[in-house]
Amino acid sequence: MSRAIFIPRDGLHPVLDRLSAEMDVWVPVASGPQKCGGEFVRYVPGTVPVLERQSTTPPKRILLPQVESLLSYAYVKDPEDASRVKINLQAEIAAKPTVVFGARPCDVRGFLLFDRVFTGGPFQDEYYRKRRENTFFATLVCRQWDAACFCSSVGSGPADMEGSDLRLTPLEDGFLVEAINRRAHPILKLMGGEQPTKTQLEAAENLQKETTEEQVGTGDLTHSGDDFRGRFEDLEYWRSMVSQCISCGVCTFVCPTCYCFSITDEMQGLEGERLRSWDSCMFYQYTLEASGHNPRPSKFERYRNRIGHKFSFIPAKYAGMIGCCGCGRCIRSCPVSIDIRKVVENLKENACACS
Amino acid sequence: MDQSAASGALVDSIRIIGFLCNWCSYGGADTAGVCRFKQPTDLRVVRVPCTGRVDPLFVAKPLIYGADGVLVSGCHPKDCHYAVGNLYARRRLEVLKNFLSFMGIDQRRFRYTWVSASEGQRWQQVVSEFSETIHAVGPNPLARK
Amino acid sequence: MVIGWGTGYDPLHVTPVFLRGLEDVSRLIWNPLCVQNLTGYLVKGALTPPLEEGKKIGICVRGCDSRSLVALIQEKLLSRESLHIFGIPCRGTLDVRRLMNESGLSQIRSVTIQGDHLVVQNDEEAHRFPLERFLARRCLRCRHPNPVIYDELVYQPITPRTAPEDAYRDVEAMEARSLQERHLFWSSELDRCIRCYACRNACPLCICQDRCIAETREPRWLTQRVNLPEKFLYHFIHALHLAGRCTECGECERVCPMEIPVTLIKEKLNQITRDLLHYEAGLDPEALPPLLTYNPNEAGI
Amino acid sequence: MPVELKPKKTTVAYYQGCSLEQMASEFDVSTRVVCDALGVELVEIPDWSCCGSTPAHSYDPLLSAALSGRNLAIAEQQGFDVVMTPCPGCLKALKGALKVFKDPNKREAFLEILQMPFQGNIQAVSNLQLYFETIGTEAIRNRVTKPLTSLSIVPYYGCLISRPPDFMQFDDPENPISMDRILEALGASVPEFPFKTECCGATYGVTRNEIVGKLTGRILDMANRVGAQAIAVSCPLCQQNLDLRQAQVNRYWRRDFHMPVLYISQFMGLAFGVEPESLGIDKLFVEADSLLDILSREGERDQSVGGKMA
Amino acid sequence: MRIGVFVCQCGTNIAGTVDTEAVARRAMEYADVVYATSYVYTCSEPGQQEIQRRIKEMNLQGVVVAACSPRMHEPTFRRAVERAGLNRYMFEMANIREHVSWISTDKEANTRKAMELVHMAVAKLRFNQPLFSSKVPINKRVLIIGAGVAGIQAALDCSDGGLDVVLVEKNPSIGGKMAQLDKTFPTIDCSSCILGPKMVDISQKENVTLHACSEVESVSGYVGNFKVQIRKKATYVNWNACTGCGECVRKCPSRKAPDPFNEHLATARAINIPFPQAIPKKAAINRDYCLHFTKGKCGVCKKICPVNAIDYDMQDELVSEEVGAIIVATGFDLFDHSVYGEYGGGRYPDVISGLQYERILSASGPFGGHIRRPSNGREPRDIVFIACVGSRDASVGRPYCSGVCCMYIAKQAILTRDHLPDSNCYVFYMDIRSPGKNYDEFVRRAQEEYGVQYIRGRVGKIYPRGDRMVVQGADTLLGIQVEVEADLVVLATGVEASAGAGELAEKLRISYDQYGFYMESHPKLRPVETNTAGVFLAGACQGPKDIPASVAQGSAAAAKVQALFARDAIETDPQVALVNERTCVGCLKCIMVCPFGAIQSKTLRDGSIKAEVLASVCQGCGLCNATCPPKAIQLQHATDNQILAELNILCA
Repeated sequence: MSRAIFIPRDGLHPVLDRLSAEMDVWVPVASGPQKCGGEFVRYVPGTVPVLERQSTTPPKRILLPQVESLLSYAYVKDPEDASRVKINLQAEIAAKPTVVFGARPCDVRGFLLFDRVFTGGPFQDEYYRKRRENTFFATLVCRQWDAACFCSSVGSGPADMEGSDLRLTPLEDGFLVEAINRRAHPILKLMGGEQPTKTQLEAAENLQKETTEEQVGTGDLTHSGDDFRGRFEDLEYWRSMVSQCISCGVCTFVCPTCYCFSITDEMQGLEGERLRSWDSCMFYQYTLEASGHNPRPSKFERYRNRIGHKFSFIPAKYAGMIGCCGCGRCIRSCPVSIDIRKVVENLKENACACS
Repeated sequence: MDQSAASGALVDSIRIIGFLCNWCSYGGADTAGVCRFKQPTDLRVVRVPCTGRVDPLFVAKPLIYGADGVLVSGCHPKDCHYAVGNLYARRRLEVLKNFLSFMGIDQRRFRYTWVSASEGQRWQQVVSEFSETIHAVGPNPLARK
Repeated sequence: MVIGWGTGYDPLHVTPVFLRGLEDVSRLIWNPLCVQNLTGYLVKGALTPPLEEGKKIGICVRGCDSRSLVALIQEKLLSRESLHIFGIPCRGTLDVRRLMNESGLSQIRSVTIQGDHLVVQNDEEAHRFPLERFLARRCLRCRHPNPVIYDELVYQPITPRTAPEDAYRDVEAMEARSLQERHLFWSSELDRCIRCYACRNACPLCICQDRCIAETREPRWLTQRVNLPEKFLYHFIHALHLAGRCTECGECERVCPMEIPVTLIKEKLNQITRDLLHYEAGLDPEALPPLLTYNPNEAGI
Repeated sequence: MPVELKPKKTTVAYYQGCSLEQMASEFDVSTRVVCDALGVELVEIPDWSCCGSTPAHSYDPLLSAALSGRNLAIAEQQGFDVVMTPCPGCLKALKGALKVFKDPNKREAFLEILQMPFQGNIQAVSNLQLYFETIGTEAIRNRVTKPLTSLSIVPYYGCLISRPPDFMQFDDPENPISMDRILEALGASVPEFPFKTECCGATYGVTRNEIVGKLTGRILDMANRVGAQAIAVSCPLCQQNLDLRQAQVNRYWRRDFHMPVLYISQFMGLAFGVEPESLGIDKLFVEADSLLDILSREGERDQSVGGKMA
Repeated sequence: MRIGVFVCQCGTNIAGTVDTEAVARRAMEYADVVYATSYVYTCSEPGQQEIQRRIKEMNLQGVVVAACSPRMHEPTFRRAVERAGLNRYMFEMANIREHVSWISTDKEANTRKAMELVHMAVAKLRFNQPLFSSKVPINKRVLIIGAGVAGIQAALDCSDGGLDVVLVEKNPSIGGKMAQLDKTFPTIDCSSCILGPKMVDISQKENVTLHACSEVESVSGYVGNFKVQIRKKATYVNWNACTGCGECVRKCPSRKAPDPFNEHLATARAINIPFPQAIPKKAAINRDYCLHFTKGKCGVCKKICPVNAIDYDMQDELVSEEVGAIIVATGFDLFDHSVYGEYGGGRYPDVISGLQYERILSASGPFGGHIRRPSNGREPRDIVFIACVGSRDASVGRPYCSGVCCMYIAKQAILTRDHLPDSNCYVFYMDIRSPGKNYDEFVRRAQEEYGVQYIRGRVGKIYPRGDRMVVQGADTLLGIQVEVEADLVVLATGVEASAGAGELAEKLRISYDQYGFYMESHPKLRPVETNTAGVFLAGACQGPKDIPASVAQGSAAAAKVQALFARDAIETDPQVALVNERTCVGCLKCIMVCPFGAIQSKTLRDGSIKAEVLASVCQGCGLCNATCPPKAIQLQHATDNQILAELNILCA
């Protein structure tokens, strides 16, 4: 059995149709009235994937939905004594086999962190784990990067296939799809497609090689922990870097590596649901304590935390892995164009604080 | 007169919320009851001190979540127990009324009006007309859970 | 301190700058890529350190931004005396996202304005675009290109692009659709909302900020769910809180990462307040927003 | 000698209407002369039509509006933003058309009948309004060469010039003063005249002239009592009742009034030194010879005084 | 929370068309409900006892009664639960009688509706909080603004009741319009003879502080604790020294100063005492006419004053007073008849206002009580009175009836006929409004005994003929036009709100109508209260009034103040707005909309600005709550969460 197939450009639909008949398939599509943005949606026949550019939101929600019900519960009154109640709990974890088709290396890199966070320790997050085990990534060798991209600066690169199951190499007239691990073989089989020609294989190999050598972004941001700690109490530094921050949650919500969530009970009468939903460390409410005290009262403490989390705390905890995949979404979508690279680079003591 | 009996099953699904000010319209509804003026049974009354208390969001929320109609009624302008509460309400609710349909919510589902404590008859008429309107418009497509 | 615009991470992207001394002045730029309304920084406790009593702060404003200032002064959230306003007559700013998307440009070396054209130089070559082609939607309907309040006018005043009667053509186009179509439209648009609150936080008049009822549980207007009704209600809250106050700077729409036309909602409310209450926000510093006042003998209601 | 100021040239559309074509041609003639002297260019509305007068608006107000609307629309097309008419009846019709146009409930029907483009960016004013508000008494005073110093003249405004106040938007409805001030600027003495706006009987002159006889008689009597030598008017119908019917009045009251009734523009013309013939003064029924005599004597005296000085 | 639900059958009033048992059974399924029952007459004594018994037995923390309208029995049940130890606000009512059983006979639909209403009540109750009223001490001093007859009466009544009174009058003397009047209807007694003793009383009361020539500058605080700034205008005479001897007035060389007390029919000296009975009887300088101020020389008064009271350097002085209540008695102004062009527009000296005629009639007036024509000083023979000048006339923006004119022209006509028996008096009137005690009899006497000719019709024009005036009008009873030649025409000029009424209203945070008259709290039941707690109205500032009505209101307002002051503290209704300082963003929109001025701003130690509700002033309308963007201000007992809980039952 072959480890690669070729899908001609106009042959994408039949492949995805076949795939989606058996499992959930997520593809990036263009969205918005101007069709400038993009997001991952569940493929149904007719959906037009847009693989030529990075999506606005990453495929994060496929494995970590913005809101999910962890469990539902109901109080049941004792017929003898209405003041006595017992609680019925119900928890269901649905995890259908899923293919994420057309993600980019940076998108997938986010999940490498998630794997550590949700399934790496002694406590397994069953909700995430079950979905993760059933999900396959067919990842593009990325040829489109812009001024906000910096995957090479975080130790990755546009052809980095870590965490992916299939490699999609865009060629002149179609895609070469290769299984890069064993679990991907059934998926490849399901896709069907054509046998690749030698020319195609060679072209793909050249492209992969060429791409691997590309440097996307300048500098290296992977060893910033000490610099961060040095700047921790330098409030003037944070002011000079992020005074323009408006404390919205865009950067965290579009970030493939941000996983912070909050858990709330939503109850109506005697029934309720326990919800897990994305939260954002950029929000005031995020660290607001019940007493009314807030340890991170201003945007500076909050932004500092964001940087610290990604470039200092996570590498300290997960053996040097940093909490940033270099996708550049936080830069691109920031309403005031804050550049996270600059904030990290300038942590170095000699860098001009006020630029 | 009793429409709920006449129009059968559909009635069950129609739910109208009424915000009534304590001083005039709640009294007017009481007067209508004391006079045994028959009215449709779709209305559920929320008593508020003044129509000025009715944030337009109190109207918007039920309509978004699937209520079929919202009725706000207070003291006649210049007769407000709090002097001017209903004059503020009039502006805010009129703006809301003109806004709803832009967002795709049928503005006939919302009405605001003035009924004094003595106007039992008028209350009966307001409720009957509004109920009739809502039945004609039909259940809110933003179906409730 | 003076708040203005400076170059961001690439020549196409502008970022607000806070000038703290004379040496910072060289960072200041003005061109059609200066897209942010800076007036929000003056309120919502966003200034750090907060402005000292009796001290002035300088701010650069375009026509639309100046209306935000007027609205904030009306509501006594800002005092005119504390401001030194640099007014900039503005021919419109660009929709950078659309520019990048439609031009397919990525590695940009420099951007220059040559007359009515934008010249973008990337690695390979220079691309020339008529500015008109990429004007932001908010600018296409601009009626107040000249600041309505200022201490210094930086350039010569210019003629408005849009006649007042043409102000709400986008609203009118929407209203030409059927009720059901409008509902489908908003359902599909708002469904993309990720509740990142960028629209709210970028709005200079959304003064609740961290205390927004979209987030608080006391009182509890919204849940953590992200279903459609919740998204509708959130946008109703945003819009209704701005009714009669919104100055149509269009920031909410510009900053939305999901490209939801949220300003359109506020435009409708402004059209209503104009027609019903004969009020246009952000023009007269002495006026009171119409929903914070009343008229016993209301005409037209 | 005051330096003669050349007022800025003002150009307005001119609507004389039918009265000024025939019965009141002297009003037309004198108005044109005076406006010319004051530097106002009157441009007659090309192809103007009748305003419909009383019959039109009593038959159908919309018809009346459309008839005048046509004249306004033509003037607007010509690029004017002001139409001046000396006839209060015509003015009422023109203003009525604008009122209908501005009424959102009637506009559509109005434009449907009109079948012409019309923006409503034009206003209608009377000759008095033009003199008093646009030109101003100061400019008029500066133009006077033969002041009416020895004349005592009362102004008679009639009912329409300032009323209804909301509609006409000019002068005080009960005690108008525009003509008073103009006459004063011409040098005349203007006694307090309580019957400035009393009814002259209007068109009853045709059907029941005893009413006009009675009412107009009171006006003439009061003018007499306050020592007026002449009456100034600015309405063809007022002029007709006071002048043409003075003989009827005399019969009714068994009196012998001989009170010249001149248009304000005729007085202005005289004071500006225009020959009486060019002002149509010879058209009056109650001859103004006595007035002209006084004026010419005055002029001679002035000259002789001037001679001495020289 | 442990909630008990009591569904009332109200005999068959409810049970006839609602299955109350089923409603009670269903209520058991609602969250927190631990007890539910149906009872025949819940409001009866045994019914209330049943509730109390269950509260104790079941340890209930909240009670819902589904019965009649809360407007009927909410107070009853609140007392009942309170007796059982619950806070009275831990109680909710569902109206299943007036809003359910009485308006439909469809038992199934009614029962379903009643269930939902009970569910809503339970859902709301789960968010209820115990509320407690608070007490605010009262400063038992009263400020009275305006010392006309209404203000004087209020001041005397308060003073007699032992209260400290601060009386502020903008003119140099108290007495108001009544002091200008000659006689009063319908008794024809002398105005100054009956008012004079009261004015003297004021000057002699030890607990009355009088500030004449003074105006209220600003008002802050709230019921029980107002702080008032009073501007004492400079009179350039030290009133502590001035004895009112009048020597300076007699010697003052400037004689052309206006004389408002005589309605400008005469002139006064630049230093003047307005009238002989003035209280305080002190001189004051009009600096626009004083030669010392205009020309820089003179100083006669300073030289002549035996007590050396003249002080040309005097400045306005601001005085602070603290009071617990305020009575506004600022009176009225006379309509300015010059807007009537047809009556000469003020150009004819012999066409005068009613108050001018009053001064002509008065013995202390410009003609020493002899009736003369202002134009030539001769005695008039034919006098015409015209009613409703500036009253009942929408064309001058005065559609209301001034109430007093019919009576005062009848009085003036009678007095005229008394003074000048040979004179002819004519009255043009629209209708005769004479509803007071002995009023209509009085008008009839004018017509029948005094031969005053009443002509029913409007006057269209007044014009001079020779040196007399011709009054041209209609006699609508005869259907003819009439002309009367007159020597003097008296216009029954109407009453309008005093100039500056709106400005004062804004300082006091009370409302006024479109004509500037102050709004009473309720047109029938609260005629002297305003919507601002602790501020009361007396006299014509609230609307046109004659003397007895003004005096009655003065006493009524005084009684209201005494009732308020009878307690040592004010107990506040706890159903008021409350600010959550944690979420308040200090935008202060609540202050902009509060109709009662019940919200003020305060600055916390960290410099942040927050709104603060004055619980004793708040009336609980909830407008601030609806306005507050972050909903930091919540109306207690009708909070957002409580209302949302009710809505969630219906549509979540």
